[in-house]
Amino acid sequence: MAFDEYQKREFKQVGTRPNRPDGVDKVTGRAMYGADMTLPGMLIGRILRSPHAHAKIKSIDASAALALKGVKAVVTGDDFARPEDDFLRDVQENCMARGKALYDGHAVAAVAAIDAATAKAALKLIKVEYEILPHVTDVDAAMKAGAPIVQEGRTLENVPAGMSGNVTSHSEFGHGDPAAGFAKADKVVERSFKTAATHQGYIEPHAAVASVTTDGKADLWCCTQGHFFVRTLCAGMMGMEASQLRVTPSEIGGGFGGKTTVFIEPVALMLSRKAGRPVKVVMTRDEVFRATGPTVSTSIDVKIGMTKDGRITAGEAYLRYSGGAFPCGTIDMGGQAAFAAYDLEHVRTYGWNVLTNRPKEAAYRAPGAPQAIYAVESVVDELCLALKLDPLDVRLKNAAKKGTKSSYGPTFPDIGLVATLEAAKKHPHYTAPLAEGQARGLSCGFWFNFGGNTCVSLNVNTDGTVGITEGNPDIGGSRASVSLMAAEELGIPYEQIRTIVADTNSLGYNDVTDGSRVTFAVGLATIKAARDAVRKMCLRAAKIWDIDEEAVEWKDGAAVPAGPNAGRFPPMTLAEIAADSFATGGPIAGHHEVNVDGAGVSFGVHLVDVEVDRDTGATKVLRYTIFQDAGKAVHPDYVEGQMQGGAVQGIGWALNEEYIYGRDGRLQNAGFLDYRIPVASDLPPIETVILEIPNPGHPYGVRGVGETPIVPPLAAISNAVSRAIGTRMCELPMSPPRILKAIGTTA
Amino acid sequence: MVKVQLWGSLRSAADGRTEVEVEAKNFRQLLDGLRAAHPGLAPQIERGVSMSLNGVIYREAWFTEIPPDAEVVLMPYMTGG
Amino acid sequence: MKKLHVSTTVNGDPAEFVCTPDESLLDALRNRLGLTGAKEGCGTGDCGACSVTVNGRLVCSCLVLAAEAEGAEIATIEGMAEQDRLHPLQRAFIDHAALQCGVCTPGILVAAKSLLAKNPEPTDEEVRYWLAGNLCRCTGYDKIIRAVQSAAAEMRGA
Amino acid sequence: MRYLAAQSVAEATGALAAEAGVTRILSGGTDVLVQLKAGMVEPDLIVDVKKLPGMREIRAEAGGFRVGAAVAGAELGEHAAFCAAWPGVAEGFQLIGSTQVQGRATMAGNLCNASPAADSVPALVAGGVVARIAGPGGERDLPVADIPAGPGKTNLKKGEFITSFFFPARAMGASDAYLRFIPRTEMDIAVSSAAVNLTIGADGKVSAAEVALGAVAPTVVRVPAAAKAIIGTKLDDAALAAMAKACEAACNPIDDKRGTIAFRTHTAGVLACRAARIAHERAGGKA
Repeated sequence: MAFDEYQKREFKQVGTRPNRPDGVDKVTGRAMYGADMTLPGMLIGRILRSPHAHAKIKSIDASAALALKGVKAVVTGDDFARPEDDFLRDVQENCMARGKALYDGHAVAAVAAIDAATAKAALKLIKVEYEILPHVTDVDAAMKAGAPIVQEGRTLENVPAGMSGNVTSHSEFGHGDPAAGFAKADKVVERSFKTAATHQGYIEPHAAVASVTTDGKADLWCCTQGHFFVRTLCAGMMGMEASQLRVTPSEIGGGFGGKTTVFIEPVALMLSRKAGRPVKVVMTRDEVFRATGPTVSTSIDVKIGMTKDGRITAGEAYLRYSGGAFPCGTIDMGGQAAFAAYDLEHVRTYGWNVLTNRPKEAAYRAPGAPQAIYAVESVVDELCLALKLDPLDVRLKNAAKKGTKSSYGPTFPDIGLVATLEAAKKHPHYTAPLAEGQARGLSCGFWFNFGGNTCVSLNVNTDGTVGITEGNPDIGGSRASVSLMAAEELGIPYEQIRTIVADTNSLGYNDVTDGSRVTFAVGLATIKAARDAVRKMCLRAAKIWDIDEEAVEWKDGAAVPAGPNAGRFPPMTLAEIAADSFATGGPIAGHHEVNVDGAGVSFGVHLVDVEVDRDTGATKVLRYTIFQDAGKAVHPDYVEGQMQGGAVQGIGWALNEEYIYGRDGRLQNAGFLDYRIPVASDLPPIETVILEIPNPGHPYGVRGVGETPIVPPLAAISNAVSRAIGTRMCELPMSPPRILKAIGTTA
Repeated sequence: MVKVQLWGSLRSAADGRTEVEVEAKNFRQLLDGLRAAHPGLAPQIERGVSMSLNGVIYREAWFTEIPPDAEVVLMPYMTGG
Repeated sequence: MKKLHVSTTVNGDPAEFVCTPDESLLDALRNRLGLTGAKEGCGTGDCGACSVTVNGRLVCSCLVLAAEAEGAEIATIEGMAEQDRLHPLQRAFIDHAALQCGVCTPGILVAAKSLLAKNPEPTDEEVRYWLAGNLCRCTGYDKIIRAVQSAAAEMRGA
Repeated sequence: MRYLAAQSVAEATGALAAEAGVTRILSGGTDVLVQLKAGMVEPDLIVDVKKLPGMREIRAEAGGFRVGAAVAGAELGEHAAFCAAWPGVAEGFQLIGSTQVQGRATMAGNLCNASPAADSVPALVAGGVVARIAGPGGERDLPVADIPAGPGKTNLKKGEFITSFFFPARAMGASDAYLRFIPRTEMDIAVSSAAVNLTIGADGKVSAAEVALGAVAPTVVRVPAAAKAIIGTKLDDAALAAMAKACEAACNPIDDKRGTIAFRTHTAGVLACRAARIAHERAGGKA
């Protein structure tokens, strides 16, 4: 049994907006984030990074660093055993280079010293002899014959012969015969797009404190989206057994996908093992940009045909993604997501992943989808303009719905796209007047959503309160949602429940907090754990009343006789059952362990008004409205928060955020000054409209909501800007110089 | 027999087809059947595949029963942010 | 590097520490005094997560030398609540769900308090510009602006 | 590294002159601390000049103002009389960084960091503001325009630092304005910028003007030809077009991560015209 069917019900607590349990700690500065942890005798670790985009490491001489007073250990790639597993080896080599530095910022050595100043001084004493190799950072250039090869021998069997050695994988999705579809179109538009790599931009840099002892045990505290995965990766690299490595997640200062892997954690562990003392490693912001996981950079061609009345006859996309210096599978997600919003007879996507001398991509909210959907939604908008059709009507006419064979294969069950489009159409924003120089854009967005491995324990305390232990770091208010669902199921007040995120020894394996899975999957496991506890409490009541277990049911937080034949007993509350638990068989707990499937896809539609200054190319976002299907909004405040936050990240991506590499292959803007994430004054209020089309795969109908909202802003804003200036923009970000160039003001 | 839809780039590993039939009552048997009938699919199955069964995506779940006439679509194993 | 001895006042209480001459006030607060409420998001004054006030003036503590704290009055997030009574801004941030991960929250609260001391009735635009140096990546700022305005109204007695 | 909180000008200049190694002045520290953090500079001596007498004062002098070199942006912004007389200087200064940075940043630091994109400098140059410099040999005055020597370089000698700026008395009908282009609304370094300082005569026409551009050359540049284009006019379209052209001609920018040559050149002209209109309106001019 993998998932529970949705059953319509009246909610008493789910859907309300109580205060989050971690709120006071976070507004008083008490919450402990990655860098806030300190241990007795702790050393400070720092990492030496390659200044070259691509270079052979001929030698590393750390003798002078080791001779410096206060330096306790130096680690290089040679300290790690070479993992046999390709994936693990890539993660390890990304944490610490071996033989070759593959990008500017690639770690080549690390030191642990008594304080930060000594560690910094020691880095300067490490002599690395490099042989600089030709590099390539652009995805299209890397595909050309004769391009420098980033890593040899990484091409999968599915790549057609004759392509550049940098192409690591190929995928094709879709159905029908696009050529036949294009033949039926009144208008066919074909466009090429480029999108820059962007960074998740979490405000908290990566931080880890490791303590390895001589008996082979280790403790690791770090900010991560998935400490069980951290344990798997680190144990693999350190040659440790999982049971001996306990990983405890700190509060996490943002992740958005970027903290779903490891960068410094194995380095901290190895330094601690060699130094025999606890070691803390905290990245600087410069290191975060140069050496963690930005998104793929892309180059995309899209071709779509449409009839005069707005029916799409065929769609085709060629997607070239680069996930940096190591193979990455994000291209598959892009290829599957590109046309997901449309009901198409003929659709095909072709994708290639390409190696470049850039840091290894990590996930970022709906990885791979924003870029592909941006290109598709831009071409749909251009067709609407050319055929003088209303862009919302066209999307409604072609919208995927229940029974549609999706562009990636499966036939959709109940989905909320048509409902979100209709909500957008009747919203006053859609018909609000626009002034001269202003324009409106819109785009659909989509994400698959995941379930995954999940364990939840629920302990009933003798005073009638409940403690919940779950294993997914809370990146957006999930402890509040989990408590709410438990409160709903148990029938006790939300305030009587405390949910914590526990370490790797306290629960079975939990997948990473990713794929918008937590409210869905942890919620489902929580509901099941609560039901498990309820069953046990009913059994205790049955024993006390001396009636059959089946004759007891749970209602409004109390055991009650199931019917008149069961006997006449007053309800026995959770608190009453808990109070007697020692005498009735011992403490009461519920738990549930499952690999959850049945996550429902989520669609959203964004509307945006912009104004472009034709003399400077500056774009001002005037009004923004989000419509999204949440299945069931457990805690609407945090659903809105996900929608608003995702949209604003997308706005940054559309307008200003980009990895800029110089000719020397070095990252030019490794800081918040020149990697420009939106600031408060850049933005209007972000209005949200939550729709609730229940997910049949969850007992409360919940769908993940975290990722979909980053998808539509790219095209919504590009469509608005293109309409405002009368020229189609085909590259992200639409920085002011690019807009002026497109207008023709500057050559 | 279960009809399994493959994604396009698996065509070359499945005798040029994107729909194949295997005898299977559950996801595990389906994977075993695919591997046996089309050894070229083995590398991708090793890397990871998900299965969509009547529109619901399963990332692992060997023992998920596949009813007769079910729509079965093979998908790459999904990872995300 | 020879260390310096610094006598200062933090959240109204006397505080002393030794520091290196090139150490930032942020590092001294976090590592010498154990006040980890101020966060280092960038170390270059671009994110505002380390906001504190020095002699009543809002600053990034990463851009102040610890040695400059000599004789100064420092206020940090740890001093914002009065014993067990949260400041209206702190309550408003919880009530309006104006935080998600919360790592930028201490800096934003310190900055917002400083704004309301200077301008008890700011427009939304004034709040947005005042807080432009406080990056938040989770919320899109919408709920933050609402929370600041709600606290401002409460503090005006409205 | 040593840190010295100097108690007198003589102590500061003496320590700076005596130090054989690398020295840095700490006034607001918003550039110096960033450079320290990045390891771009490893000073042997940092001299904190904030506590020197007069360094944080704004006082009337000879009908104008003398502004201490360590006056922070937020402090200057709170001085109503100064802001009324020199709105362009005040707005340029206050555009630097965030509210937090404004609590610390100083014009002297902004000037001596010697970035061509320094936001406070174009209006100081256009305003003919004079810096007072203390040094081992005593005091000297130098126009702000003569202080930057190139990116990251100034014409100050060893042991010298700025102690104050003198803003001359304002004529009737004089005002100024500063505009910069940045991709966001705050927190960026100017991609291009322009300051215009002008006076409107009794005939309603511009009688005197100075134009200075930022981020379009190795230093902030004065553009006399642009000033000439609007002198004797009421800022009609033709005058502004001629001004924009003169500005573009004075540009010698670079392509970098923040902007292209073409973009900087074009927007410098656009901003100069817009700043001129604002200064004109502030000075009481009517189009």
